[in-house]
Amino acid sequence: MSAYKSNSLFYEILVYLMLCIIGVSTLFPLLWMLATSLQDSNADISSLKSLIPEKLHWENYNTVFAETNFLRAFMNSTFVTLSVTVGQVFTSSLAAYAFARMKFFGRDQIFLGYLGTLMIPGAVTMIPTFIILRNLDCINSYSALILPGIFSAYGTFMLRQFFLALPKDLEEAAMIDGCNSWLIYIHVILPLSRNALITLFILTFMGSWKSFMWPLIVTHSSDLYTLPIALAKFKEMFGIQWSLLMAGSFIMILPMLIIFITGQKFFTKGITLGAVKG
Amino acid sequence: MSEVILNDVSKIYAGGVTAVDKINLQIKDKEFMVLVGPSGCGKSTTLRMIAGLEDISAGIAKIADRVINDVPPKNRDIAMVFQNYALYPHMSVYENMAFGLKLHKISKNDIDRRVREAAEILSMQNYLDRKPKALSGGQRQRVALGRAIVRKPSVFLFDEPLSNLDAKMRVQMRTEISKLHHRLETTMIYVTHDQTEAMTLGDRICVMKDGLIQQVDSPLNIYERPANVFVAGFIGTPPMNFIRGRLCGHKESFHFISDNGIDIPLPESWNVKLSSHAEKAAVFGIRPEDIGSEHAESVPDAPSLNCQIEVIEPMGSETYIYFNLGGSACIAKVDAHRRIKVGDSLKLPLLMSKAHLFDAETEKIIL
Amino acid sequence: MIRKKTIYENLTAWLYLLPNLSGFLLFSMIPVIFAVILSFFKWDVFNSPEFVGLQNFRNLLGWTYSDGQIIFNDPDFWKYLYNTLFLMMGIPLNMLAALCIAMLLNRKMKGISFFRTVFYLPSICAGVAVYMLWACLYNPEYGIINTVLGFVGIEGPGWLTEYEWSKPSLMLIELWAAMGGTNMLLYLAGLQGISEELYEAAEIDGASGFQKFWHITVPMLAPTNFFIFVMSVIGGFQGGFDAAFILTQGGPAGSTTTLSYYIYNHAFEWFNMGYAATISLVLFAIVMLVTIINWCFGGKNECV
Amino acid sequence: MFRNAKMRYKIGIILLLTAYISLGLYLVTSSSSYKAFQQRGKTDKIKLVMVVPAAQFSDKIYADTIREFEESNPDIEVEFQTVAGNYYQKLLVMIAGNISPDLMWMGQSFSEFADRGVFLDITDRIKKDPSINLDDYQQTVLSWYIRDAKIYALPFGTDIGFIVYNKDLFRKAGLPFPSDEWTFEEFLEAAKKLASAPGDGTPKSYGYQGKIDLGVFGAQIISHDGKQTILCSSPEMIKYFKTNMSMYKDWKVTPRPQENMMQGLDNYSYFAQGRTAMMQFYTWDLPFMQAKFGDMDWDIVSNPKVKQKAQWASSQAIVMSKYTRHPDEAWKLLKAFQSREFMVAMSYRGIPPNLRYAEDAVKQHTGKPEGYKKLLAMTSYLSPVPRVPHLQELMALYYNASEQIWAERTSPEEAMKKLEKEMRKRISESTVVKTGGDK
Repeated sequence: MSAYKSNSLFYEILVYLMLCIIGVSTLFPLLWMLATSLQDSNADISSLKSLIPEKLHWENYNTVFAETNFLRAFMNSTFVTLSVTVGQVFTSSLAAYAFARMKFFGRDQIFLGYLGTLMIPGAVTMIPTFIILRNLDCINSYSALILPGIFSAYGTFMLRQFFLALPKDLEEAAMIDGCNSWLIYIHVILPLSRNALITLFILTFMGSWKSFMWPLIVTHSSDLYTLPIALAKFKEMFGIQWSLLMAGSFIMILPMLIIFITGQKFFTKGITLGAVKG
Repeated sequence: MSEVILNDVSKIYAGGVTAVDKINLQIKDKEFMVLVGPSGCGKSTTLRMIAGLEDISAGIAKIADRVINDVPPKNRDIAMVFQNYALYPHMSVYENMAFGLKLHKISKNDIDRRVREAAEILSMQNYLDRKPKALSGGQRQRVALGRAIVRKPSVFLFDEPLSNLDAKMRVQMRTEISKLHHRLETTMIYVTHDQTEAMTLGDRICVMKDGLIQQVDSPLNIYERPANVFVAGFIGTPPMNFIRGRLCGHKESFHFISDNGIDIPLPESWNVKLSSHAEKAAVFGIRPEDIGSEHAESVPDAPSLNCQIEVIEPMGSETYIYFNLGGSACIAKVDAHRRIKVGDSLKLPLLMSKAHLFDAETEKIIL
Repeated sequence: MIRKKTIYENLTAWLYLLPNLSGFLLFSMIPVIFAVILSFFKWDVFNSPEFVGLQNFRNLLGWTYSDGQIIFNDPDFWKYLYNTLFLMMGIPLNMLAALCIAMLLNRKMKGISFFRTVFYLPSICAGVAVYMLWACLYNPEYGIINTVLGFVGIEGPGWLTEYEWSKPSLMLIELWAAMGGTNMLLYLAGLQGISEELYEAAEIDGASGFQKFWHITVPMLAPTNFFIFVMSVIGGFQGGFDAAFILTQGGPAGSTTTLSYYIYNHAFEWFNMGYAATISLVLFAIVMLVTIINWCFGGKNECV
Repeated sequence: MFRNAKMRYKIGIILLLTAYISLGLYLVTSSSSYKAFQQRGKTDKIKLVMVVPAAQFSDKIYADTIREFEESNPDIEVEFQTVAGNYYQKLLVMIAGNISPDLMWMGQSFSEFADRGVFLDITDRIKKDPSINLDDYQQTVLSWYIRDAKIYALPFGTDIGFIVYNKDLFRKAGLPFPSDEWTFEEFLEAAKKLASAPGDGTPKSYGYQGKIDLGVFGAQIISHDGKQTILCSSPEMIKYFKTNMSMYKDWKVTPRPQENMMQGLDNYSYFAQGRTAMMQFYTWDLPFMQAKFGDMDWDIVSNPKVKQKAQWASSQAIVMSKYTRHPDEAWKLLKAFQSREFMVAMSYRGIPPNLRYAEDAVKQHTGKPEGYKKLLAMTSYLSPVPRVPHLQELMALYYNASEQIWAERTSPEEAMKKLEKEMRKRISESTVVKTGGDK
């Protein structure tokens, strides 16, 4: 017994040690960003010797706020990203539910179509998508930023895979209890695939928040700029001033960090625990 | 009135596999019907068709005189207890039980009353706020039962509800389900592969095999008058002993001569029924308790078997002895106090009034 | 005869599908069909496309045989395909690393939420900061890696500047970034869904740690695995490998240039939109083949 | 108890939803496209769209010019868009999507677009316009915009490559400052003296960073005379490669080309730290250099002469789209970018191609670099990027081949021979070579 215990303690320490070593390497970019963003704007950053700034230049952040229409871009990004994320999680989960749990004519063919579109690089579909949006009279508007992001084959595919792993008995129990397919979706599928939904939420949020090329192509007016576009402009202006650039990048990643931290806190271990006996 | 009637009901899967083949079954109101059979016999499929979880490929199913083939499960006025419990893991015990009622738009007070009532029946009052993962297996099974009870359905469906419990809990829950049936007085359909459960619970038992109904009758009738070799062998532990052979003689006196030459004279009272089977291959069946029991010994001129004991299993109240009868393994249930040991040769009388004879070709009962 | 219920079931299913499918057809399917059609055309974007039949495919995939040597019509394509496939060899390792990290992070222990976040940071910070870090690590003169190698008497190579080392160096960056990234998150979500009871039951049956992993974790994660694999293959083929372009600009001598870069060049630098579509279609065919093989052999049992 | 929690949950959701919807409403109603939508038909102004890449300082100069133009032309409204990153891609999608801007900025990719007939022929307009005198322009630069005797654009700035040197390091090494007449031998001598070997833990420093331009060797990849003769396997090209290879292999005065890109993240810092005494920079770097080099003592000098004097060169222009619906108004606006004010204002990052304005620019120049006026002299020996159809594709082939050479995976002779073959093949395969204008 004691041998087992010391063994597991040793194991525990080993795990911590491993996590710490990898953790230091993954933490480094963030620290470097933060440190650089507080440097003097003409400081040399090409060697790591100057990692710790002599004086904290918080005014770099003021410059970012002053030189970009930061608040506007931030709100645009928030609005667009939230719309895309919520919309995508919603439509994807509905479609994934149909793909994972329903029998219908042409299901596998359509699903293969979903997979297929993922396999064509965006470079060649960008122009047709743009033309479609132009014909819908959407260019340079929020709909151009939001609409194409909502309908995602990626999200559908991902959620379908997770839904497939849910125990079928629960749905049958719900059917007997008086649920139609919609109520099953609401009361059984969604709560039980919480982790998957959170994951998709996090991934979509990151993707949409960072997205650069598409917003660049479809927006012209500065009051539609999302953060990456505003910061790219900022970068053109102050490209060689690393501290400013990093201050901008740091502000940019902060919301993603917050979303990730809160999102993964909602991860629930063994969400289907006690549902069925295997 | 909630009679369940199946008329020529079949289930054919997309691949062409027939799971259930044109079965006819009438389950009376307030009856406890047990569907029993080995796995893959179509019993669960039948239940799921009644529940509406599987489509009925052909035939008609009725609950309370209403054709339910195309009625969605929620409108069939049924409740079902699943083998795996299938509790909603994100809901508390209370919510699990209340969920179905809420969906049926029952008032909050009513829900509360019914849930507490059910909890009391199942003595789960103290666990209402718990989530399923904080319950033991037996408690989860109770919640699954409770979820069905609160609904007050006209038909209860049980899909092997006790198979995931340990032996002791299984016996306990069995009696509780039995009590529940008496208390609720509702039609119940119960699927199991365990013949003991079937015998102890059912008003009637429906024995199935390969998608076909073998026999429907009360437990005792099934035990005493099995319709064929399969039913005879499936019901009862230890199972009935079968000896293969042929029927010899004619009119006045018939003998059963086994393949390895054992000669069993058959009672005269059987003669009428045997006359049409003379000289045909047949299977002789007799239950272990009818070999060498006190009862058998008291009958004069009873035919007997000579055997050499291979294994002895004392069960306390009686003792099982295993022996080989020219290739076929046989079991006899004898008095526990009999002094015997392995290797002993015994002469065991047969209680012919309880013996059966089956047609070897059709496997149907002759007598 | 189609039964009423079947029709009803079909209708419901389509109703669920509709919100996504409508947008999907409009914004994904039509552009893809457009791209497929385009691969049979020569199109310089500004002037109307000119139908060339299979010419693009011949130019891309064809070869001639002369002087005992095979001469490809488009040697660059094969070179970049090779580069792409080479870099994709890291995928199984990346997946395994992500799974290991996910299993380490799928525990009850102090600071687990902190570790999850820290491991995910490379995905969040992706960009200059990350590449700066690696440029410093890999620096042949004063980089940490070569300094450490120097202590044990090995003269480290120019990791990113030597033809033979550039690809493995990039694969290492990719591994580092991927082990705690999206795949880890997906595995974590999948792992959290596995009921603890399964492990308990297996433990009672006397299963060892590896047996539990092999007989419970692996099959239970099969759908997740399929997803991650397919997406990794797609990502691998389409990967811009940003790292490559910031750190090595596709070099040295084109050793880290991938197909996606080639497609981008044809589409947006050289205005050969039709040819770009053709390359995409060939890529599509390869990825589809891999996916279908995986679908058929990898996990037939309901997981895909 | 749990009902309370549920209640709170519901209220939270409602609050979030309200916040989200009001945010959306605010953003949508305040966005300019929405306003434009509301005002549709209200204004009868002619609207011109102009797109340029975003760049430090220049955005403001464009905007000022446009504002003045709008003031003097009250019937025209200009929608001015600056694109940060992927400029050509955005432009391409806009044109393909049938919303081509009326005016656009064009740099090196001019030929690519012009060859596909994207631009409007402005020859007649120039001829009719008394305010434009083509003789004022630097003829080499002007010639880049002529296809089949038709002019498609007028440049407003010439980009030139030159060497920047660190005066302090020259002083320390006891070397005289380089002059524009210097030869390659002088250059090499200086570079060798300025390079230092690594030793005391500091990274080694170099005499020069960059390549010696192929123009000074008299080499050309493709002839500039419009005949598209492929010259890449000429002895001059081979010499160009061999000399540059010797620079890092034998003389060790420059870093290896692959190591170059490792510092590529921030060239300015690299030079400012004194880790190289001389470095190749371009006119567009000037504003950054002024900001980044601070108090450093530096100046510019032309490339050393090998066979001849030459400087790498390109140019920038504002071009009219063939698809513009208001060509007359667009022409008016285009002329605003040929004005003295604009060109001189832009001269901080490129010499005005209009030589009269260039002289003004030189006169007005103050501060660093002191040798700014040398740039004007350099315009007389430019070594331009060849302006040929499929330029980018051919150049990509060339870069691939030269990469192989720098990585020493093949000899210059072999690589260039192969390249010549490939270029020929590529040119002959390109059946759709359109030269401008009308289809």
